[in-house]
Amino acid sequence: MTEFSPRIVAFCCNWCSYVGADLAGTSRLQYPDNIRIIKVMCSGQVFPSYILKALELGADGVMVAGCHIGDCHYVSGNKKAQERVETLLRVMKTLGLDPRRVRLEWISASEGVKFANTVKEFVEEVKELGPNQLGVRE
Amino acid sequence: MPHAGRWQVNEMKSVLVIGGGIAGIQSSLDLANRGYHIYLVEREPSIGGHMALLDKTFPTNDCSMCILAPKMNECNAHPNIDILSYSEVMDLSGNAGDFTARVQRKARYINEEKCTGCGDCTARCPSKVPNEYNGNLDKRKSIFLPYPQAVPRVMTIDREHCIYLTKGKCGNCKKVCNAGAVDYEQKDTFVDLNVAAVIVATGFDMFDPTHMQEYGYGKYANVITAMEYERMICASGPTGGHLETAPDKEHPGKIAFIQCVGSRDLQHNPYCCSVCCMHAIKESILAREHYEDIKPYIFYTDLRAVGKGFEEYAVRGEKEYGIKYIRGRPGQIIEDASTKKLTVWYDDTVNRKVKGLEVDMAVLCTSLIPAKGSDKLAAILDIELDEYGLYKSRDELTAPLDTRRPGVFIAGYCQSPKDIPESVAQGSGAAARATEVAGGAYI
Amino acid sequence: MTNIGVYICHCGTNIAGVVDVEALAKRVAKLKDVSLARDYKYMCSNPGQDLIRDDIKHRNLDRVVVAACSPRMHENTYKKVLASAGLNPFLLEIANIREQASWVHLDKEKTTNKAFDLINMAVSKVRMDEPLTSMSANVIQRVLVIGAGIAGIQTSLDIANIGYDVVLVEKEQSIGGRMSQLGKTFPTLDCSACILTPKMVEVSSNPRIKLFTYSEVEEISGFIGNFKAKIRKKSRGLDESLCTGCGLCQEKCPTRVPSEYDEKMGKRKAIYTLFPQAVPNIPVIDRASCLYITKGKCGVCKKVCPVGAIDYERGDEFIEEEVGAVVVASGFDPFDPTSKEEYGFGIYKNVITGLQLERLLHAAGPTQGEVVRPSDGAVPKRIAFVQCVGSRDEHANKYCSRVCCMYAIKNALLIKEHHPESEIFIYYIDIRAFGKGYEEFYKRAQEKGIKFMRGRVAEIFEEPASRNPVIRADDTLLGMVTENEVDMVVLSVGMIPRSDSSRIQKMLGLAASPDGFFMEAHAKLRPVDTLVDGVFLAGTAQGPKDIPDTVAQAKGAASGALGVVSHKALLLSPLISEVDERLCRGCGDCKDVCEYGAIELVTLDTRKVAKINPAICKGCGSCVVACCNGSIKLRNFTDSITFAMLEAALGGAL
Amino acid sequence: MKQIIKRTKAYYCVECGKCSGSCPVARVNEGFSPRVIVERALSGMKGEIEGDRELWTCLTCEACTTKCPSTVKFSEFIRGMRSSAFNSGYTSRCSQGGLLHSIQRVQSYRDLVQNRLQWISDDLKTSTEGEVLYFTGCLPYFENLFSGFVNPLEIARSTVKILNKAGISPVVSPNERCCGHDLLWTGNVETFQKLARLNVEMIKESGASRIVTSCPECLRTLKLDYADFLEGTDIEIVHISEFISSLIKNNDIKLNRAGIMTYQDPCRLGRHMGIYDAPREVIKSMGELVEMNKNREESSCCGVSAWATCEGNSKQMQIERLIEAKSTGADMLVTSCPKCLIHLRCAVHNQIPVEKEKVDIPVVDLTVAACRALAGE
Repeated sequence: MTEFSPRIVAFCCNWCSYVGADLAGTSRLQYPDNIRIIKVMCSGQVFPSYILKALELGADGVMVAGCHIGDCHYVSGNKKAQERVETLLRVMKTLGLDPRRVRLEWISASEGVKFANTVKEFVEEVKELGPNQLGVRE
Repeated sequence: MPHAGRWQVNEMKSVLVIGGGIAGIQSSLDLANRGYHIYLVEREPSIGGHMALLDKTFPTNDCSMCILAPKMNECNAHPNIDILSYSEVMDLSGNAGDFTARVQRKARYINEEKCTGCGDCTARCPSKVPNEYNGNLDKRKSIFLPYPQAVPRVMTIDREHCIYLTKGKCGNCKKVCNAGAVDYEQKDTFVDLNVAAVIVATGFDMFDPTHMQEYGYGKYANVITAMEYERMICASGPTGGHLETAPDKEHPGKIAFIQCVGSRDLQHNPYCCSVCCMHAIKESILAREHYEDIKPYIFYTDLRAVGKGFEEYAVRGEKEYGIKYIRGRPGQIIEDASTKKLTVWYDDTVNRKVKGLEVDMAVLCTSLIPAKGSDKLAAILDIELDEYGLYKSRDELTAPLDTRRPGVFIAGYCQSPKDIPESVAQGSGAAARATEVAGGAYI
Repeated sequence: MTNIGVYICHCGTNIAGVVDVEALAKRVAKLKDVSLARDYKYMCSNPGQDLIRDDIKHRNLDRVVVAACSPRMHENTYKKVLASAGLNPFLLEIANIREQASWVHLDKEKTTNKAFDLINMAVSKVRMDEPLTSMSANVIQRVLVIGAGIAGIQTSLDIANIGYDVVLVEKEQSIGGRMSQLGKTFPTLDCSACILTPKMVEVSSNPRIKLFTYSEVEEISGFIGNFKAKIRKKSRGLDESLCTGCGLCQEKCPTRVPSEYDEKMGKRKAIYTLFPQAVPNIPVIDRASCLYITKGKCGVCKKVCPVGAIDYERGDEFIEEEVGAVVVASGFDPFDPTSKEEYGFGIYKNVITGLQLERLLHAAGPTQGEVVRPSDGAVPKRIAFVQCVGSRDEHANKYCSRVCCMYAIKNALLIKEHHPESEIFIYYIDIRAFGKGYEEFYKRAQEKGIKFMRGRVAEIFEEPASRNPVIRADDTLLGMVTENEVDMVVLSVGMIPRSDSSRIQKMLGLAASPDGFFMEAHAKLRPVDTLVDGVFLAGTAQGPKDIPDTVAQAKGAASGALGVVSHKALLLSPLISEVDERLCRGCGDCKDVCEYGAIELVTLDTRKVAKINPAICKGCGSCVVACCNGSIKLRNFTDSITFAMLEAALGGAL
Repeated sequence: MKQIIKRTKAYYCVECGKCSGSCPVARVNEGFSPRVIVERALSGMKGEIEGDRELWTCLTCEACTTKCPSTVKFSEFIRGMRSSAFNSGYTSRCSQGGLLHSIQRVQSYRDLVQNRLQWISDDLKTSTEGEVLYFTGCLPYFENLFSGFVNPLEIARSTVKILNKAGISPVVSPNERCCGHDLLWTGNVETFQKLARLNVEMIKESGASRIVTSCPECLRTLKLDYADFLEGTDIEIVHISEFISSLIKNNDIKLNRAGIMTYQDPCRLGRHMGIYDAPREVIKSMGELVEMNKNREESSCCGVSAWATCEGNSKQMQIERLIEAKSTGADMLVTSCPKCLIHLRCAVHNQIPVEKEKVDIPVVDLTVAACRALAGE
């Protein structure tokens, strides 16, 4: 049996986290290849439904990454993202889905290292959680 | 054909005609003029049927009563016709050529021989009840003539409402009757009639739209039925020919005529009543003749102007009388509680637009349904009903007026939906068929 | 039919070293709607660009995906390629397979797989992208400056001197603002008027500056490039076009009332100018104190006016001005220490504020520069300055007003220069001498024998007989409570937002910082911008600052405003939100979350629907998520696009 | 499509337009006309119907179906066409960015272990097996999403409390799944069937012979759309309003007077299931019932169905309905559907296009009102 290789989707905001991810690249920092980044303009643009849909489609982990609180390019989009993720976590709890599969991170444009480390950490954590049950097709 | 065959019947000269509407009247007169004796049995106190309640007739706008009343009087005066009004057939035995019909003559508490129809009694009667002959728009007394031209011109006491009959008090009518015709002790009687043939012409009743909640009939004051409208616009009707709307009795500015209320409706009566399109056009024209500023709207599904001169009548309605025809069956009527104005919601299917039209009055052109008691009568006569409750012809095409029981014929609306000219034609046709039996011919 | 072309860049070996680009191109070519997939050494090179251009033209591509470096590097390059080939530049997507794949992973197979997914995601997106066109909005090439203190004056002059028109609106009857009230300025002890007056004159003579004094902006509508301002020009009770500023009326007016300009340390007439160098030099009739207006008597000014300018009945005028940008330089008010009862201001006559001392020290002030005690007119020998009055105070304003340390030292020095024998105490928490030459200035004060007492003043009370204020303070360096009887106390009051600032804030849709001053768009990076595009801040309206900082910021604001009005038209990003009016329920949730005020509710038939102003919307998508039923979409970032990308990322639909 | 036409008797259509004339949506939305959709179907325009946004506009409220002179089952027709469109790759819109349908789809995964019973407080008696099963529906999820302006779980608690009062300790199963109503009505038949199978398993395991629902949509779905799945069982499915009204009739419970009420007939309970009287009897036993102008069969829909049809016009319908309710003079508007409750409350959330006084009437669930009025509580 091959080792479980989680599938992870990250929503990264255009101004901070996506740039942070780029910085990880320009700094040649290595991190696991399990992650697929979707660029959004702002973390506040991420609907709770995007996350649940990703889980439905079999993602083993979903990350939402935005600017640090106070640094949002759009003033408060990240605060809104936080509230929205909290709503989703409530729903996930009722659904019996593990909230640890969803992660909200603040990663600035200068935090290439944090980006790489966060991905490493998250991949490890998701590996421990095992495959997302919704990804197992009947 | 189970009844195919030839046989000869006895030389009998009486024919029973059940139903004294225009079809039955026509049959009776035709037969009577040919020398047959007619028992014309009518459930109501007067013959005349629904036609007597209409104001005018399409497409000529003839006054309905003007053409009907002479025929009614002719029946009354005809030596060969016995009118048994306020009576019902209870049994029919025997075979074609030799039937025995038992007729219940309901007690009208009036000696028909003595009553002169002077009306003194009505004037003194203290009991007022809704007048079903005027669409309940006004009141009549408990001792009454349905309308002034009633035939026979004999009073009837409504046993359900008469104070004397219900409570033993009053007796005014008896006191004032100079002819001494009032007889509270009168009982229902039964007579057996020997007849060679029977013609059933029991006509129709009006569909009650109350439970079609979407139109709010019974709930909204300005939603009325076409029959009520006929009475209202009739000069001898309850409002003297004035169209009145709530709350201030003003005549309406806009009237919506809604077709197919209960007809062409698989939830109610699937068939087309064949007259509503035309009577709505007629009623619209009448409205405009009464008030120039009325705007009539006719909501139709298909405008069925299929008789002689009908299409021309419809076109004239639009061109000369400003009728607006709208193709679409309204889905809902909503009343503004304060103004009592109505909004008719409909799909203008030609322009593909759902709209709300505010009107002052909505006239529901309700379905014409089998007359009440048709099923009972069918059982008595041992004839069949069709799926809609109308009497079934032995064969729709080749023997439309025959029933499955030889010697029993049907005519008029009770056979299938039709208008006045067709009813008259069928009345005559049924008379011809009856002649064959009563005259001893082969059928 | 969609024809997508995919271009995979080798980036030398940067990508090709880890990603098997050739195999990848073959796999990608099989994706739905992809009509060709090529790999090339350097896509960003001219031949690479030509490759795309030719394919668009000859292979009828209608959408393009470039798999290369981060979109932050070359997205614009490729957009231009598309545009030059006649394709809408928004039909381009970049798959970031360098920074987010080849540079961060080593395993060739896995990285190639990831690159494939990233390209697949980009293909899924580009397939659904809509062609967008940037809208342009005309710009009215003039600037409105609100407030004509030093900040507003500097901004206006800068803009006018570069060649753009300015509408300058000042609430008071003369321009000059707070700086005109000051005698000298720290740390150079320049005479305030000497440096300010020339600028004021320049304003009045500059043909590009349209000056409205004794006027207020009542309403502003519109958006960047197209603002409309309604200005109320208050009645001065005279015809300005006739008045020559001769001053005869002022001289003859019999009414004397306390002068606000002099901080009530002196008197003025009912018809008056603020100060002799006022610009414009036209008086105003104070309707509250004028005898003629209040009682119908007098009328002296009218009688003496040689040009017949006086017109008691004159009403306010309203003027509309159209501008492309707005600079708010509405300044500050001094903190009113009455509420700090422990200091006894308003109770003890010999407790005055720093600004009152400024007027006393001013050569053209009520005492012609002589500092005297309000109670008896005597020259005070012992003077105490109390710092941080109303500032750095949990019960008043938490912030530091930045100027009080320096102005107290300046005034202490000035007194000491006039009367070397006087004893001066400054009660402080920290001496914040943080500017160029400031620390030296502080040293100079210490050299002159000014005593700095570290400790907050607990209480001031009065010796009834002498009316001398006594200061009780906790001397934190000595560790004891001290009492100090002085002749006069000067409260170094801080700055607070101008009394009408909340009105201006609402009018312009600005945000306010917790301290009540106008909030800048970004504390560090956009200090003169606001969240409302086209509106800029200058001077103390944004927060306490001294004159050099104010002037610097004013120049910054001028530059910001010029950045708008120097264009004839503005190109608006089309990557913004749009409302499906049919779906919109008009609940206003989107309006509430929009930080830019880009959304308003408008009436559509009988309904209310949200309307997004494309000139203001920044395309953040906050409103999209706030909308309960999906009536708003962010162009080319729709739900369906995201779902399609997710499916591509996670390999297949459910 | 031919089968759908046949099944729904669409071929009977005479294009009289009564459907569109009675359609609450067509009245406010020019583009939508049930008649035109049927007309197109009859002309064989399958692709056009599937691709038409209006296919998803229908509320399936059955205002037309109950009146159609040709007895065309329009809402079933729409359901069929939606399923056909779904299979062709079209999807409905869904409020909350698709979250609601997503939650429902997730529940179709067999191995899911939900946490849906957190609301059962100590004072409520429930069982794991028994004769009566309470099907809670989406209430726990609604609580997650809409607790800002409604209190969905109070409906569940009130239902159990009333059942307890009648001496019943109902089965409330952690394995209950969404009934699938919304997915079924937005064309996702496959997932609906998965949900149905899981629920039927759960029901069978519980040993219940009677199911009580507090949601008319669950009622309709279980009673009509689960018929095939429940074949061979003899399970009675009742709405809580029927249940309470029978308790009142038998004098098993007594309700205190709770004021003047007007009643919103939920489409699924009224027109779909013909239950008009039971909730009215409950109301009459605890107060005075004043009817709105449009009631029973003529009742207006709350404006949104299956979370797929929320539009500006829905709000118009909701506001009109609230105005109608307010103008009756009633103290509260009672409904017996959690979704009616949510939609009518949502309508007055934040900005409203009319004066607040006109729509200012509390909206209360029937069960909650009844529970509050329980005598001796």
